[in-house]
Amino acid sequence: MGILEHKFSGDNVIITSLDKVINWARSNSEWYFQFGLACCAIEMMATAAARHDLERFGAMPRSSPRQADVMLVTGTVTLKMATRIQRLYQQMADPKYVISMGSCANSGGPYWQHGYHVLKGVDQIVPVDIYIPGCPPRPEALIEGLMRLQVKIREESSLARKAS
Amino acid sequence: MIDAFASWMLQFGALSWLGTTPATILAMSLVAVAIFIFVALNALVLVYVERKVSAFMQVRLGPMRVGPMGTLQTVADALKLLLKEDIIPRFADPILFRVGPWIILLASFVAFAAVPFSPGWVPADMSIGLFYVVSISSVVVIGIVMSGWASNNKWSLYGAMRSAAQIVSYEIPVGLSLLAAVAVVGTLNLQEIIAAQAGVGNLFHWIPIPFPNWYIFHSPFLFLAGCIYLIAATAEVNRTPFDIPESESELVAGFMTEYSGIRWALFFLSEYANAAVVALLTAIVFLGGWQSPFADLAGARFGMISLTVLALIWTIFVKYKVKRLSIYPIGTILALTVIAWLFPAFAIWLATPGLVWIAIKGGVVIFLLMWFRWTFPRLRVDQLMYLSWKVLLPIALINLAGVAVWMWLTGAISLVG
Amino acid sequence: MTEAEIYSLLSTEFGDKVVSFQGEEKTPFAVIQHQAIHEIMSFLKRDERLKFDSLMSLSGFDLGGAEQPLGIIYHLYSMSLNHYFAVKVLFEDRENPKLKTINDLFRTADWHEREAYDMYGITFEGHPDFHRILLEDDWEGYPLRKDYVQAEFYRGMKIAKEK
Amino acid sequence: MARLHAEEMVLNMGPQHPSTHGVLRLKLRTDGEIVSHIEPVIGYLHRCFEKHGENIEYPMVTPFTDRCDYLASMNNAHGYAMAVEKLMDIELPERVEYLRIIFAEFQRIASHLVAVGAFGLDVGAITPFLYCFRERESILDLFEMASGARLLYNYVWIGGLAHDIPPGFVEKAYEFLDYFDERIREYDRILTGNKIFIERSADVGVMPAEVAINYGVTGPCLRASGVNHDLRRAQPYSIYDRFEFDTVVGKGEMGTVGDCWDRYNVRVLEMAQSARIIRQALEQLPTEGDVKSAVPKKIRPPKGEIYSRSENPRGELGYYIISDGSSVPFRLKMRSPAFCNLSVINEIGAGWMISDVIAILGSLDIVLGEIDR
Repeated sequence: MGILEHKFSGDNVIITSLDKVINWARSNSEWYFQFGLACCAIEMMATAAARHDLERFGAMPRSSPRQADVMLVTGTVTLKMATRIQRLYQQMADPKYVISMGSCANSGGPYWQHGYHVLKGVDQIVPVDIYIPGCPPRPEALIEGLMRLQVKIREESSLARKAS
Repeated sequence: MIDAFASWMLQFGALSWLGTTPATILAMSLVAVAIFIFVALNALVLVYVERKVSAFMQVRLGPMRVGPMGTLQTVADALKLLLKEDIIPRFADPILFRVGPWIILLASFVAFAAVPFSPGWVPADMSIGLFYVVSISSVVVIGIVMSGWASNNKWSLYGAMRSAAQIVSYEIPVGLSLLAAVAVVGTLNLQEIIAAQAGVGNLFHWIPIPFPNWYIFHSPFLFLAGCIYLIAATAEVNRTPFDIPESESELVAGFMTEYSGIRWALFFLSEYANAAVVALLTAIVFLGGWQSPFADLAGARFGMISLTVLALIWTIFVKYKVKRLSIYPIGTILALTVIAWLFPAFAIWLATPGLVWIAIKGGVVIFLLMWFRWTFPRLRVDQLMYLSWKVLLPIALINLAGVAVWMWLTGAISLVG
Repeated sequence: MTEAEIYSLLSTEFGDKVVSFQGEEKTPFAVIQHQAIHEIMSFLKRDERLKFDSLMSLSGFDLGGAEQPLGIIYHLYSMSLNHYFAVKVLFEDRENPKLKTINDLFRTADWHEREAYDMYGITFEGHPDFHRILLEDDWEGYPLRKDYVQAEFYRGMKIAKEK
Repeated sequence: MARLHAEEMVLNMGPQHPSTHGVLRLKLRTDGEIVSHIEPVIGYLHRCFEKHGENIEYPMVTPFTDRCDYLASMNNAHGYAMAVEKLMDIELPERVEYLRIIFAEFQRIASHLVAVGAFGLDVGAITPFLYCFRERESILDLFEMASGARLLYNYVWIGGLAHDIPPGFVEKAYEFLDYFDERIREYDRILTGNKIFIERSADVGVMPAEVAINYGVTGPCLRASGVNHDLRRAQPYSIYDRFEFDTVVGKGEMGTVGDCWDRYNVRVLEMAQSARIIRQALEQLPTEGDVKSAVPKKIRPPKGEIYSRSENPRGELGYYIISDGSSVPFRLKMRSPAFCNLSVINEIGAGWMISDVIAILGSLDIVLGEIDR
């Protein structure tokens, strides 16, 4: 946090404009980690495919966690899978973001009541930035989720700590 | 070029106090920096082009939002990669892991030293230029094996092993197919190879259709050699259908699996630098390098005829399929054709800048590589080896003999003294 | 062949080992003694008149009662003769249900038996690779048993819903 | 001379890997590139379908059957509805039967499109995948018209359908069928006849018919092995006996019968057959009739049990239901086709290279949702 923090006093024009450039780059290049778990993965694939084309926004699928910025948790997280998700999240390089796609990843979804093997929400094991509701969310919803994440990234400050 | 540059600097007032040696060193470093900038820009542009080309082939749009038509997309990507965490896995070999990507980049970067971009524009005009480029670009494999091994990841290891086998095998068809051209021209100097392809002659020497004297049109054997070179070179730079070292659906990301951030960006940089080297080498050895096909009157006539034919074909067949895209290229081509047909002098002027021509030729080859990548499935390891050792190698060998026979038939060499 | 004919064939061949036949069910089945499962299955597969070459499904179930708590039903189908049959076994012993594997006859049974173990705790003797299939090996309890009580935590992760 | 023997390496493929079609994990024992043993580890998507079946009422199970095989929701719901209807002896209106078949066959095309595209992706061809998804989107549009959802529809209800089809659906369906016939030829050009594709898939992962039957492999994988078995023909359920269509059987045109190429080609040809069935069904579709007329007010099947089977895009889908006379199933077991289809992977995949194992896995067309349930 704040690698130039003590070099300058307070927010100044260099830090803020550098921040802007960095955030512009980060928000416009959200490479997502292909992390298909269940039904939502099909919608994720459909979003990346011809009609919806996620690549328009600079989002590119990566299959190795090391090269991804965003982990899209798409689908039901089971207890058997949970530790693997944690591991994969740890393997990602900072700055990293998590989008929880679909009701199952948000809260267990339809498996909430009797699902003895379903984790009730992926936020129990990894920090989640954006929740996308829906079972499964439509491709438009996923795109909206990515846009919201862009907004979130643009408000970040990686060089100076916010005054508040 | 370095010497010329250095002596120019010495003549230049403000720098005249420099001695010859410092001036040469300065010139060298400036050229190196220029090449490095070229390599970086090359990757930025090619990644963008590749994403767009793939998108259009896949009925998508590709990057759209960042900058006009998404042109700044790769800039954003590069910046982001620079700022990402650089992970070195705990059980990785720390030195090799760090050094590997740099060696790969260095190998592809240094190869540009002998590439002639234009008449007189060659960083190092060496007599063994072709040999140098071919040998230095295979140093890449050392970097790949290093980084694959150092990652301490099984997928990376597989990628590295496959890559080692592949690049070493495909060196041979690459060398033999280039040798066919060398046999004709009799030199390894790239500038001389280009110079020998000047002018316009008959297609395949005997068929009375005017064609540029490029080696790909020189004889059927050299045409074949060009095809072999393109196939083998595609394998050399690890692109589909020969991308088994990083095959995404099999090995996650092959030897790059454990790399993140800037080091991974280096792989990208070198991948596209390699593609550029291959494309440029194809252009130089088989497509006449910076030679323009319209450099003289006959050439201009040839060019005009072929362009007119192309434009007609394009208009008739393609325009009805791709409505929006075709108007501008056709318009440009037609306009150029008409103007050049009326004013041959203009055509010759159009033909002069070698840099433009080598860029066009290289671009066409790179587009071919992309076309391969987005349409073909991937070969298996053993099929890849089979193709190299049992198909390309014998053909290349016979082809080399064929070139000799051809030269004897056309009188370029004679058996008695 | 209809199910009733197959049943009569079986009862003449095996006598007491075939306990009963439920012909009025939508999918008729025969109940057999669980000790005889392997020989009866082997007969069903090999007999020229029956030729049951594929085991379509193997499902465990828990009747929940004390008399016939656990059971397994095998649904057989003959590709060549296009007829089917179902065989059911029941276990009196709820604590330690044991059955001989039919893995060597039908490879389908391989995973299905493991699943039945996973869900109901029915052990199959002679199975080459016998452990849980869907759940992790350290899972406690057999979730589809009627008396299964959901654990609070698994490896530190909360299972139960938050009220 | 002693053969050089290297130490075997255990390679974990998955549960997160680009070509395991979800969260499957394969433990590969490899000697260099050669895989000597494959042990699939499943259960990473075990969502307790059967437990849910025992705790919720009959009509509420349909959404869960949809989610089991999320690529073939319509077929799954159809199979489940048929099982309960048979248990309760419900007679369906003609229109419902026809509409169900239309949707089931559309779903089959959509599912095969994903299978074909993903198989292309597995052997390294990326573009066909995008083409397949483009066509799939058109089918999803039709589904969306009818049910309002893109992927999981809850459209086939016990005793009927959730809604009738909207006006304009039939015309749209015809439009799609006309368009789709041309597209199949496009796949032939880009994949089926591609030399590299044939090299990669022909003669690879041959599954002999006896192995397939012994492992309980069903569906296109079984038919590719040369066994002419299709439940729609062998034991026609619903109204499949009214339609003319051919059962596509693998012939080994490019290699041996039962290789990956056959499994791929059977799917491509089956899409054409499905389109044929849809055309007939659309022509015969009765214009009158309420799709909800047979839906019971309270679903309480009598005491008893049933094993009902239907042909899913992946093979035989069986539902085993024990009813104790209440409104909740006492036991609900789903015999999922991909579960059995996957179990054969060691038999046909051992001895091949890593790349082949991926191609074989792709050609089996598994959906983890129904393997793990």
